[in-house]
Amino acid sequence: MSPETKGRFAARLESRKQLSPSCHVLIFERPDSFSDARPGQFVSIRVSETAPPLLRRPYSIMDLTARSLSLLVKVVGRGSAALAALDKGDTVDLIGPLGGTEFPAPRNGNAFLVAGGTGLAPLVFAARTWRREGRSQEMCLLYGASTKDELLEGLIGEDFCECSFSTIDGSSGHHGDVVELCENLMEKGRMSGAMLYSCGPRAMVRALVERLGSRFPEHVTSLESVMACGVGACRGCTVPVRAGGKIVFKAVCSDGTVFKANDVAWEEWEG
Amino acid sequence: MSPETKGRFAARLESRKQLSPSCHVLIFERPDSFSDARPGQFVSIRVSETAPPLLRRPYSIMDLTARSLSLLVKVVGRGSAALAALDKGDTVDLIGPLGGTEFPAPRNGNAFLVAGGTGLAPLVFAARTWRREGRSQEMCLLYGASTKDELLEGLIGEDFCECSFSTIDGSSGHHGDVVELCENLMEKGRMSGAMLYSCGPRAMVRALVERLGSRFPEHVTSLESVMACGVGACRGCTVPVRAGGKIVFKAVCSDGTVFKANDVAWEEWEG
Amino acid sequence: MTAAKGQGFAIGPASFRNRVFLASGPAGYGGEYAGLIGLDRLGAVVTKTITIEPRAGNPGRRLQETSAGLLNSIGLENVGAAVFFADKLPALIAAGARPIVSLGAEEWEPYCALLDATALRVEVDAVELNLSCPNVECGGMAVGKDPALVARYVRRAKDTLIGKAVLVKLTPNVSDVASLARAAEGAGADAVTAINTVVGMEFLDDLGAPVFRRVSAGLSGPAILPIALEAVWRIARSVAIPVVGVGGISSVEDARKFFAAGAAAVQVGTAIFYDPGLPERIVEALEAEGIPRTIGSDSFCEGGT
Amino acid sequence: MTAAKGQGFAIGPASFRNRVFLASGPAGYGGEYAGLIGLDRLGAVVTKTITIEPRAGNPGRRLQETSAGLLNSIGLENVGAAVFFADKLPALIAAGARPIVSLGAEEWEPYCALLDATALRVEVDAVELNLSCPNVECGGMAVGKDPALVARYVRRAKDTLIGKAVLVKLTPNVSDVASLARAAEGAGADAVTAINTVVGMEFLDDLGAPVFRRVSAGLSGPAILPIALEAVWRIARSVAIPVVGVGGISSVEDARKFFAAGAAAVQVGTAIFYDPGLPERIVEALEAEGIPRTIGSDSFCEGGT
Ligand SMILES: Cc1cc2nc3c(=O)[nH]c(=O)nc-3n(C[C@H](O)[C@H](O)[C@H](O)COP(=O)(O)OP(=O)(O)OC[C@H]3O[C@@H](n4cnc5c(N)ncnc54)[C@H](O)[C@@H]3O)c2cc1C
Ligand SMILES: Cc1cc2nc3c(=O)[nH]c(=O)nc-3n(C[C@H](O)[C@H](O)[C@H](O)COP(=O)(O)OP(=O)(O)OC[C@H]3O[C@@H](n4cnc5c(N)ncnc54)[C@H](O)[C@@H]3O)c2cc1C
Ligand SMILES: Cc1cc2nc3c(=O)[nH]c(=O)nc-3n(C[C@H](O)[C@H](O)[C@H](O)COP(=O)(O)O)c2cc1C
Ligand SMILES: Cc1cc2nc3c(=O)[nH]c(=O)nc-3n(C[C@H](O)[C@H](O)[C@H](O)COP(=O)(O)O)c2cc1C
Ligand code: FES
Ligand code: FES
Repeated sequence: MSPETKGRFAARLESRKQLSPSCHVLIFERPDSFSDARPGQFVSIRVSETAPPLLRRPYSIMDLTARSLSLLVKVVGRGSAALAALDKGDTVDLIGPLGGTEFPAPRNGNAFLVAGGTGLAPLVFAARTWRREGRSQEMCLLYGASTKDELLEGLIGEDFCECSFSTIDGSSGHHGDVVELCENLMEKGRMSGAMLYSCGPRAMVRALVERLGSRFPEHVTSLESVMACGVGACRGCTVPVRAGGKIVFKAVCSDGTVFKANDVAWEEWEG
Repeated sequence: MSPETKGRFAARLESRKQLSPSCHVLIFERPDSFSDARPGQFVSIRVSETAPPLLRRPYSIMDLTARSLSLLVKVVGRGSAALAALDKGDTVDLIGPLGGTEFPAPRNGNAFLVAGGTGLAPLVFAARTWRREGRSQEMCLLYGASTKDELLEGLIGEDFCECSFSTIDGSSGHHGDVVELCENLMEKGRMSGAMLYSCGPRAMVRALVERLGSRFPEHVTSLESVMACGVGACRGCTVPVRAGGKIVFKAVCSDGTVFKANDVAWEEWEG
Repeated sequence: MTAAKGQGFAIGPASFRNRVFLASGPAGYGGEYAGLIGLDRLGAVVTKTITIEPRAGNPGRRLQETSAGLLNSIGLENVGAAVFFADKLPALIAAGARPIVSLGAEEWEPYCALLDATALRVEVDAVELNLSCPNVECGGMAVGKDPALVARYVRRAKDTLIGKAVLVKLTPNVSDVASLARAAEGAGADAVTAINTVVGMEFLDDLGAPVFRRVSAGLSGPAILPIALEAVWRIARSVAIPVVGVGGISSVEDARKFFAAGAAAVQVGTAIFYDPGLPERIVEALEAEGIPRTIGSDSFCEGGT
Repeated sequence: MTAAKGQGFAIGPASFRNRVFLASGPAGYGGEYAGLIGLDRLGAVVTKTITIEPRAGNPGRRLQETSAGLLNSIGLENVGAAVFFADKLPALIAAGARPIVSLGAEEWEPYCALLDATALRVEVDAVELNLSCPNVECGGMAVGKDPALVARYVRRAKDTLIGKAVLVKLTPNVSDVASLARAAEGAGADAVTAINTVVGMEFLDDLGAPVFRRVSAGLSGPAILPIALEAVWRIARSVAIPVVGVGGISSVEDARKFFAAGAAAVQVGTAIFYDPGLPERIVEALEAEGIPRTIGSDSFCEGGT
């Protein structure tokens, strides 16, 4: 991936659909000359030129086709609320594709994709990309949400050979978190030799590493961090990563978003 | 007028009508317990709770009936643009009525009301109020705008016995400014003994005073100034006024908005 | 957050029903906001700074909005001590408010005269010394930037105003606001208030001239909240007397931050212009949910001066 | 406004094609913004401050938005002089940019080593001394607050960097920024840059702790524009060397204000995060409409210090 492919565009909203109390799918017309993107890459959006927030907001690419760019937006504050209030035909100032690493395609064995909440977005893109590339590996989704209403089943489609769900309140699927779901599948021997891909709340990914890490040497995860530039310039979005016995700070936006989950110095990572 | 009558309300927009390229009439439902108001009083509106501008925006009361409160809003910046984008049913946070002085009703003789641009608003309220009170004096309106499109003839109705217009570009009425219109009428002896009421751009009112002042000892004007509190507390909106040989600062919001035009120290007034 | 054990508290000899005050200036002498702010619900109303003689204030434009802020150049316009004590203060007390009288530090002589006049007022049991107004020629911020002058002005106030609480309001426009707080404490101040406005300027739209005749003006509002918070944090870790936090508070959440930073009370200024209900909402929130505890600084590797 | 007689100008021995620079920090070493900012259109790119050795930067969270502002606590993370000169600077020059190299003032020894390393670089003809970073333990702002230290650091730079322009970046977190500018000028600085970030802090949403491990951080963005403008106005009337204005520029209009205040050039920082096209738009506007003239201060009754 060459970072020079990023550009700044006025992206026009083609449709917006509310999928759950908090989540919306926004489908933009793919801007002319918007580069091809890889799973784990993202865009950053200037939500308003006249109202707060000041900074752009980063969103994972959930799909990119010849004609459209899809994002999954959960309303958590001012920026996301404004995005979820866009109407068809509105344009936003969007920079992308951003991100210097991608989810590597599964090699041998199957792929287990573990998603928490909106962490689903880049994993959907991964599964679709690999399917479009004609890869034969089986892709199994393990996907957790807080409650049934927030399980975005409509997004999952045909891309996965198998899906398991969990909800914290037990209203659908496994009653508990998605890490337990993984543990259960593993007990059944279902995951041996598989590659693990994850994206979700920091606590989820950390628990995956701490509870299952040793059994999944090949665990890659797409991280989030508060960002300003999104291009690796400002060094604001760093994550501590272990490298050669010491801890170095990597930029989530340009050294990531995809990292080897077992390399992240989770206990050192605040903020 | 007792200042304790002011209150803070969530005022609901009943209708909005664009009258000219820049001007809109906003009619709000009169909030319960919104006090009666006098001509020259105003309201101050918090345009948005989430977006700039920070400060409230002051608007003259153009009419107040048992059921409705009308304002005239010219779009000149962010605040007024947001007001002009309100939809029927939207509510705004509105404080009023504000202002410690009013246009005194005409005593003897007739009343000449000189309006420039949106300065029309408080003069419309004055004429309507006096007509409703059954006053018999004739009220003549002299009203200037930049161009025909910005002459808000629709607002004038039956309240005035006579109206003369001027436009800077000559597209309607007298070709020139409204001060010349006054001078012309005066030449004809039409204005002797009359009271003069004015509201408009500072340069207009100043020119009225400097060119006609001596012949109009009874000239009262409603002034504008940048405001913060609107209630006389912050001393931010002051105008220099001559009193007893020296200059004192009066608060437009609470010592006005209506002042004796000949008392204002125009040459000292910046900002 | 700790549960509210009652909201009352004391600063030196003066007690307050709660920890939410109106800041000096925006609310004038208080009465102007009657009907919009329930003055009797607040811990205190710090009145507009007065001087011994009336002051006309600054000529020219006095207000300018900025991004999330407000510049003002009022120039301490006030009615003077005599009219204040005769008219304004009684009206404020009659409205049920609990006043803290803000006294302006001008040159030494008029300042002393103002202290002497205030000493006689039995109805005044708390004053705030404004050593930090950026909008006047003499005294004001010039006093507030010099620890030795701060100490001298505070000591004179304490010596004169026997039995009254003396709060000292500090300017943020200095290299080390904590050293000024320590100077005030050392001279006997009962509390410090931080911060006054931050010096700034703006131009007219046509760039033909600065907005303000005095060029510089004082910046307030949400823009300065992080600056105020940092000053309060720093001061609260440098002195033992209470710190009253002010600067940019625009929501209940903002007020809580100042308590977390170490403030004993908060003041609301600019926000009353757009949200006069805010001070009462803060009172209610603190009553309902208690005063947020101050964050310990042990675990943070703070920078040097 | 005066008509543009060509946009080029000089600071000491260094010349620039126009008066619009990228500020040090937000744009990193420049290359990261390739494709989003036309670096070859700008007067200069001030590179991220470097130190002689690489620095890892601060642990914990590094960014927090505030009302119309941004707090950062990057802590001068940088690749160190060797990698900078070997990799980053050549790439920036290859991209057509005109660099000004920002040098960090740490303790005296590493600072001197950095100057000595820089002196050897023929491709560097302009440096900006960052005497004002609030986010590091030693050096940084502590140096920038003391006129004597400023003079010492600047003199060493001028003595070492023969034939190179030396800009000195000042902190606003002082009582009198003009006195620091005079100290820099007296020590031979070719220009001063004002301002670096304003010290501030914020709390996490749950108020459980400050956002930043070092507690204090640096405030930038539109919130600080009035503060920066005032500093530039004051400095421009205190020194004869050019002043480079920076702080909160978020529109072409904002940039014009700095010229009106007396700046010879402007820098854009935080705004590139949300509007990377802004620096070029300012260039175009100045080309089309000229550089706004500086407002004379004769007619204004400015406050004393
Ligand atoms: C690389 C990347 C990809 C992302 N992809 C998606 C996505 O596909 N779908 C999606 O809904 N969200 C995604 N996010 C998170 C999204 O950027 C934040 O939810 C958004 O920035 C919040 O903005 P706001 O103004 O609504 O919230 P704010 O008002 O800024 O904050 C509200 C709350 O959200 C928290 N928050 C703010 N920024 C972030 C962040 N970056 N990560 C986590 N929490 C944050 C704040 O701490 C606060 O508690 C992604 C973030 C990154 C860095
Ligand atoms: C007592 C009073 C009564 C008013 N009545 C009316 C009215 O009935 N109808 C109406 O359209 N307007 C009226 N105004 C003016 C109105 O308040 C301003 O137009 C409005 O505040 C501009 O806000 P903005 O955010 O749109 O403009 P901004 O973005 O704040 O400013 C845009 C431009 O308008 C100028 N401006 C800002 N405030 C004022 C002001 N108070 N007076 C004049 N120019 C200003 C600015 O200098 C700037 O050039 C009144 C003002 C006062 C003080
Ligand atoms: C219009 C205005 C007038 C002010 N007048 C005074 C004053 O007379 N005395 C004083 O100590 N502070 C004065 N201040 C400063 C405020 O008390 C407060 O310290 C500052 O505005 C920061 O708080 P805020 O952001 O909540 O307004 C004034 C502020 C404003 C906006
Ligand atoms: C993320 C970030 C990093 C910065 N890093 C540096 C730096 O390395 N050296 C420096 O001199 N200034 C640094 N600054 C300060 C800017 O150069 C500038 O002085 C300040 O941000 C004010 O300008 P602005 O409001 O346009 O951003 C940094 C600012 C930000 C926001
Ligand atoms: S957001 Fe600037 S380096 Fe990642
Ligand atoms: S606006 Fe505050 S006194 Fe008039």
